[in-house]
Amino acid sequence: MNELMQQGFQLMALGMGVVFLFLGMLIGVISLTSKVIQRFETAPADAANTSNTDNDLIEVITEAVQQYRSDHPQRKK
Amino acid sequence: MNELMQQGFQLMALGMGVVFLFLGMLIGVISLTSKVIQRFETAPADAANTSNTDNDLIEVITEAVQQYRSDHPQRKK
Amino acid sequence: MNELMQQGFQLMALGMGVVFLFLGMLIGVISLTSKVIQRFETAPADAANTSNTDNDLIEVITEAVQQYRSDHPQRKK
Amino acid sequence: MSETLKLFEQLWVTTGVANFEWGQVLMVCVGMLLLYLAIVKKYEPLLLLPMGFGAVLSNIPIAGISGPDGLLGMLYSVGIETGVFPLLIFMGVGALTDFGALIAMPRTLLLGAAAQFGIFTTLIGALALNVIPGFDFSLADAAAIGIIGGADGPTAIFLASKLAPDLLGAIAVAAYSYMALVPIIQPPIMRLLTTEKERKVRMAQLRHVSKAEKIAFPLIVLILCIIFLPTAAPLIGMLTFGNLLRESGVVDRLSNAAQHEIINITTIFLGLSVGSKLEASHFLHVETLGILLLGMIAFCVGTAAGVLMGKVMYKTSGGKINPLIGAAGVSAVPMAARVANKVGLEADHHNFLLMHAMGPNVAGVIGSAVAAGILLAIVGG
Amino acid sequence: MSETLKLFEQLWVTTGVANFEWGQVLMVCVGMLLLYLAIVKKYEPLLLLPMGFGAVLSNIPIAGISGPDGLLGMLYSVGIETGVFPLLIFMGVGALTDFGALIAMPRTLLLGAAAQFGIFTTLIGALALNVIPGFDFSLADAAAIGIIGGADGPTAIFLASKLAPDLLGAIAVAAYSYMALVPIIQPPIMRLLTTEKERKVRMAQLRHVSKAEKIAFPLIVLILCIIFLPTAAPLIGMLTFGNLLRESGVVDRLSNAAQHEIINITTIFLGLSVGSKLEASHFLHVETLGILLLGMIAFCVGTAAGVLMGKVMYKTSGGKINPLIGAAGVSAVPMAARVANKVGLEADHHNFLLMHAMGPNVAGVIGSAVAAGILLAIVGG
Amino acid sequence: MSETLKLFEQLWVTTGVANFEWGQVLMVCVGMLLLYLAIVKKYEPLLLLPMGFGAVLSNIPIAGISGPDGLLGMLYSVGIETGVFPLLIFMGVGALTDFGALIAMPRTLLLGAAAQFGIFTTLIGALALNVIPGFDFSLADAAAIGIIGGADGPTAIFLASKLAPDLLGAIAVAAYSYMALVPIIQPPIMRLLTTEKERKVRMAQLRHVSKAEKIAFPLIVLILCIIFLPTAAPLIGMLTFGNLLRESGVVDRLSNAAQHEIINITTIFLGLSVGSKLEASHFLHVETLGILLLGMIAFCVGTAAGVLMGKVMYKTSGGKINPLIGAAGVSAVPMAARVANKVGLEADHHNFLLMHAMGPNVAGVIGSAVAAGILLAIVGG
Ligand code: NA
Ligand code: NA
Ligand code: NA
Repeated sequence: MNELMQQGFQLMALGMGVVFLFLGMLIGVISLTSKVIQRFETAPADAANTSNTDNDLIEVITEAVQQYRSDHPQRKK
Repeated sequence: MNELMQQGFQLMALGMGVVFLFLGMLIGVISLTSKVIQRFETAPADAANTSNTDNDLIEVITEAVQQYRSDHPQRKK
Repeated sequence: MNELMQQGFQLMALGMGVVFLFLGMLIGVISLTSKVIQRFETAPADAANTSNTDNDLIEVITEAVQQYRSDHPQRKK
Repeated sequence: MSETLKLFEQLWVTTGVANFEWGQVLMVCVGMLLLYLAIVKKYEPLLLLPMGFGAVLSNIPIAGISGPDGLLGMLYSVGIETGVFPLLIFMGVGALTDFGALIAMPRTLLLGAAAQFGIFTTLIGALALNVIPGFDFSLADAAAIGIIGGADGPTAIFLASKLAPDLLGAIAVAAYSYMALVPIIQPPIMRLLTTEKERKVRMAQLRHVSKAEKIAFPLIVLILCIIFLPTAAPLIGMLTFGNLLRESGVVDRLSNAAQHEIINITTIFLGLSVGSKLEASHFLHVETLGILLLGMIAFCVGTAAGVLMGKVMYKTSGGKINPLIGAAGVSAVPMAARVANKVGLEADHHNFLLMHAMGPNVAGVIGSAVAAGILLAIVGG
Repeated sequence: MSETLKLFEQLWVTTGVANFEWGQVLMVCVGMLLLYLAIVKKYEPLLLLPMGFGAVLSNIPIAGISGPDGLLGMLYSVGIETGVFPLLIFMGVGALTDFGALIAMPRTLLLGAAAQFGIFTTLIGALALNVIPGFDFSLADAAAIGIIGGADGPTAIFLASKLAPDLLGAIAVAAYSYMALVPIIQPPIMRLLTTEKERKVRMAQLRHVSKAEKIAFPLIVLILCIIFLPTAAPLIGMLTFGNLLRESGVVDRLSNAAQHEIINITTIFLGLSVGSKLEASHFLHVETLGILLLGMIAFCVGTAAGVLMGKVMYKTSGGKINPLIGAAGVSAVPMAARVANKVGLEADHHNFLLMHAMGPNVAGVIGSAVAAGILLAIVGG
Repeated sequence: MSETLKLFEQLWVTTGVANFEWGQVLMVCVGMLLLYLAIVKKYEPLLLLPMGFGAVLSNIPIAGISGPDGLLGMLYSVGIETGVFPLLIFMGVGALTDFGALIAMPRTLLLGAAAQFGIFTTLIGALALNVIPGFDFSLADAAAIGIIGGADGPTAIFLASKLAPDLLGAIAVAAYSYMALVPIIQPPIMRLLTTEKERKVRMAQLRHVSKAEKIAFPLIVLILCIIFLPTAAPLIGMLTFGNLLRESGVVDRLSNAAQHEIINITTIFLGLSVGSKLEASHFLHVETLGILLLGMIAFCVGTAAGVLMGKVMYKTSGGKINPLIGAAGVSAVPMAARVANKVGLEADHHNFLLMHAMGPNVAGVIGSAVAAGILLAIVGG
């Protein structure tokens, strides 16, 4: 095994080590942050509400159009 | 008061002078132009009409959806 | 007629020649390709269908709004 | 207080009134005229408005907006000298153009070819003008002037930036002005060269063109261009690239970007930077008048050539082709096609030629890009 | 294995911890503070968020993101050094602004003029600071600092990039921060300088402004600028160009591009590249504290001057003009106009001044561009 | 007439047929193949279509489109050599990505880490290929080839442009082709390495992730990157910047610009300019075949490593984690996550793994950016 290959294997060991270290550390910090944030938060479901309204509206319009179509069968091709 | 400060005060006098002169002149020219244009114009309210139509349409659709909703109370969450 | 003019006329002959040759060749190749493609194709009208659906939907909504308007004449200005 | 007086003097020497040269005043007026044509007359406003404004900005004394450190000067060197702006516009044109009418009736390519006669006639005309003292057009200049007859803005700007950058302002103004004037220039020529009977010819409805044919089209054009005229490849390449984005149906995000964001942004910058060539020192020459005159001739000859070729095809097709659609071969998309339709409707109120005229109309775009390629190959060497 | 140790060492010397200087840590915190102000406090987030992020990125050791080969460094040299980014933003501002309120009541231009007093007072203030050891502002520096009082981001960045590039980071941070603080800075000054009776003045409804007047407006402003103050032409030129795109009504594609794509993309890049000037080595000087202090003074003086001019107009108009709208003359569009409206509503719950305050508000934009032109003419020579 | 003959000759020597080299013909065919894969097979069309077209354009003789004065050559030097295009794409990816699934289940970061094993295996493989005559990869070349295993286009292009610009064309083609082939490459490996029982594991529904957590996430990633791996800061910085634009909720204008205008425009230009590296003289080497082979290995090893790590987590979690989601750790967002979902559905028709696979999937993006940072730190020094 020549020197270049040796450098390659060292790079591999080092690289996978750092990737695991970095992402591993990220696991810890994210989990910690999430816990801290969840403790401070009170109303976590506000964002979901607005999109519900949108979906509602789309639902309503879709249904309105479908109903309209079934009421006016002569328009269908 | 050193020379730099003196330059500063001169710059201030000159600057505010030019700003007032320039914007003052603008007052005159704009007023004049407006008078000239108003004399030549006959129907000044055309632009407002088109947007009315748009608003109408939005109004109609909004109302249609609201009515649909009140007709179909079981769809509400 | 000086030399520059002569060059101009040669350029004209050459240019129009190449334009006609190039676009003429294009006629041949396009016609040929169209024939080949048409032989291989079975359902050539699929693209038209999807846009039909869209048009349908627009038609339906337009009509719905118009009907709504005629049902609610007091909303008109 | 003499200090303050000195300051006032310093300010006075930086005012416009103290520095105006008559040429600049004149060019500001020319810019205002272009704005008037764009806004009030609605002549090609997408180009003439930024171009007119650019003309005004670049003739402001002291500000140096069209100089090497000014916004317009920098836009010009980044976008026009390099050819980038016209090529991006061409990509957008490709993405916006439906070549279906041309694919359905490929014969109309001959009309798009014939109309390029305007280009070469004008080239000869420019050389002929050299007999008048004050005119001294080189072959490259004449070729760049001739391309006005291509009735295609980006092609004209691209070629002029390569062959005759000093004339670019006048050439662009001429090209866009006459494109805007197509509805006025073309009809008399079309009526003069056709009979009532010819103008009344109704054409058969175009056949349906499949998606596969539309995808194959840009590739075919590109391959022919590669094989026979690689000097036209930048223009034809970007045109067909844009068209493939459109027709492939798999990259709608990119096709939309080419049709909207890229072409709109580039149009603003292109207009402004072309306007920067309407500086007094570049524009106020007798050559400019010659170019404006030659541009008019170019459009007339191109229209006539297209119509005459239309008459030939009317004969050879046994009266199935209306010669009016030949006039659309000059390009000026979609104005020229609309003019053909309008003149057709005058002769017969139920004769709709618009779709049939779109074929030669887009053929004219390809035709003038091919002509530009030849001129680059021979003159630009 | 000693090889692996060497590799580890090679990696260690490329980590952040091994290379941080304290200044960089501090500046990363400053960047985070700007992000906090932008996201949580919603202070001018469109600028402070990219700027704060740019500050963080440019203080990362080794990465060299604000260096000559880094993304932010390249954006800075392409967009800020050349003035291109602020000019494009100005075009967008022009395309987004309706000058109708100003055209209906041109007198309010005087309010926009008076508020520029903040600029020149601050200039004097900066020069006065030179008596303190550690401060050594040149006239150009002082002029660039003064422009903070113009309360207009692109104008401040444009002028600072020409007159005092080293101070640009601090000037931009001060300008945008105080613009965000306008609702806190202005009301006390406005209440202090006006009487209850003055604040209760209701103003007559604005007259209708026709399309032709709106089209004429940018051209008039441009022509006056050309004649009297060509050094302001780049700024005024792009502002009026954008406004003409908007009002002409014939180039909606381009107007939309200026209002959306161009201004949004440029705002991201401008913010990031201004942030690159928040590098520790450029920012952590005692001058920065001076600039932040002077910026605050600039806003206060500008507001006071606007209100005082408002009081003069209240008198001369026989009580028809509410002096509160004078505060909107500092620009900070549309925040300052909203503040005038709000303070007016406090005094009388049915007194809506918003539309009337928009006049001086947009006049302030023109006013500070004019002031920038003068400073460039005299100091930038 | 001999003059005309000379002209014809002049034209002939500028035709494509007279100038084609066989390599160019071959590369035009390669470009056409990429277009075929993009349009007909719908393989990553957003990249392969512009890239294929770019390959065709840059192999046109005479036209010089990929030369220093050609459009593609200029785009390459402005956008790829500088790293600007991949960084802007990364900003757009950040603005388009919802990291919620990863925040809800941070453990899955380990899957994204494991899958980077493909990168380093391929690096070794590239060095091993040097025993074959004709191959002579340096460590930098091998690192650039290895990054194909990151399964992330912009990262690969960014790293290759820094470490091995000559190989960029082949690396980009390999990366995007194999990303498109993920649905074919991955399933057999996944089935081979897992048991039926493991594939049937249903995972608990993900918890709700709050807005504050989503805002904190990009900042945390950035800070860790600054402290430990600043060489990854350009990539990670732009990714987290885009994500912060998205999640902050205060700059929707800018977030939209990053998600649409900027990423679409950049994608067109990136594809075209990467295509310009598919010039015959750069591409037609035996190295290219090696790179294509190694890229395939990279994807297989990465997938296997991810699945094996998934099996470890299946064990340690007491059977709560389905090892299939490990395959999504290679990135190739969102294709790899969809493949995990699909293979899961084969085993149990009610087992929807898509959301759970999104966690490792986006973790893979961060993982390969980190790997790129290490390679830059050690090899790029
Ligand atoms: Na043409
Ligand atoms: Na102001
Ligand atoms: Na990856």
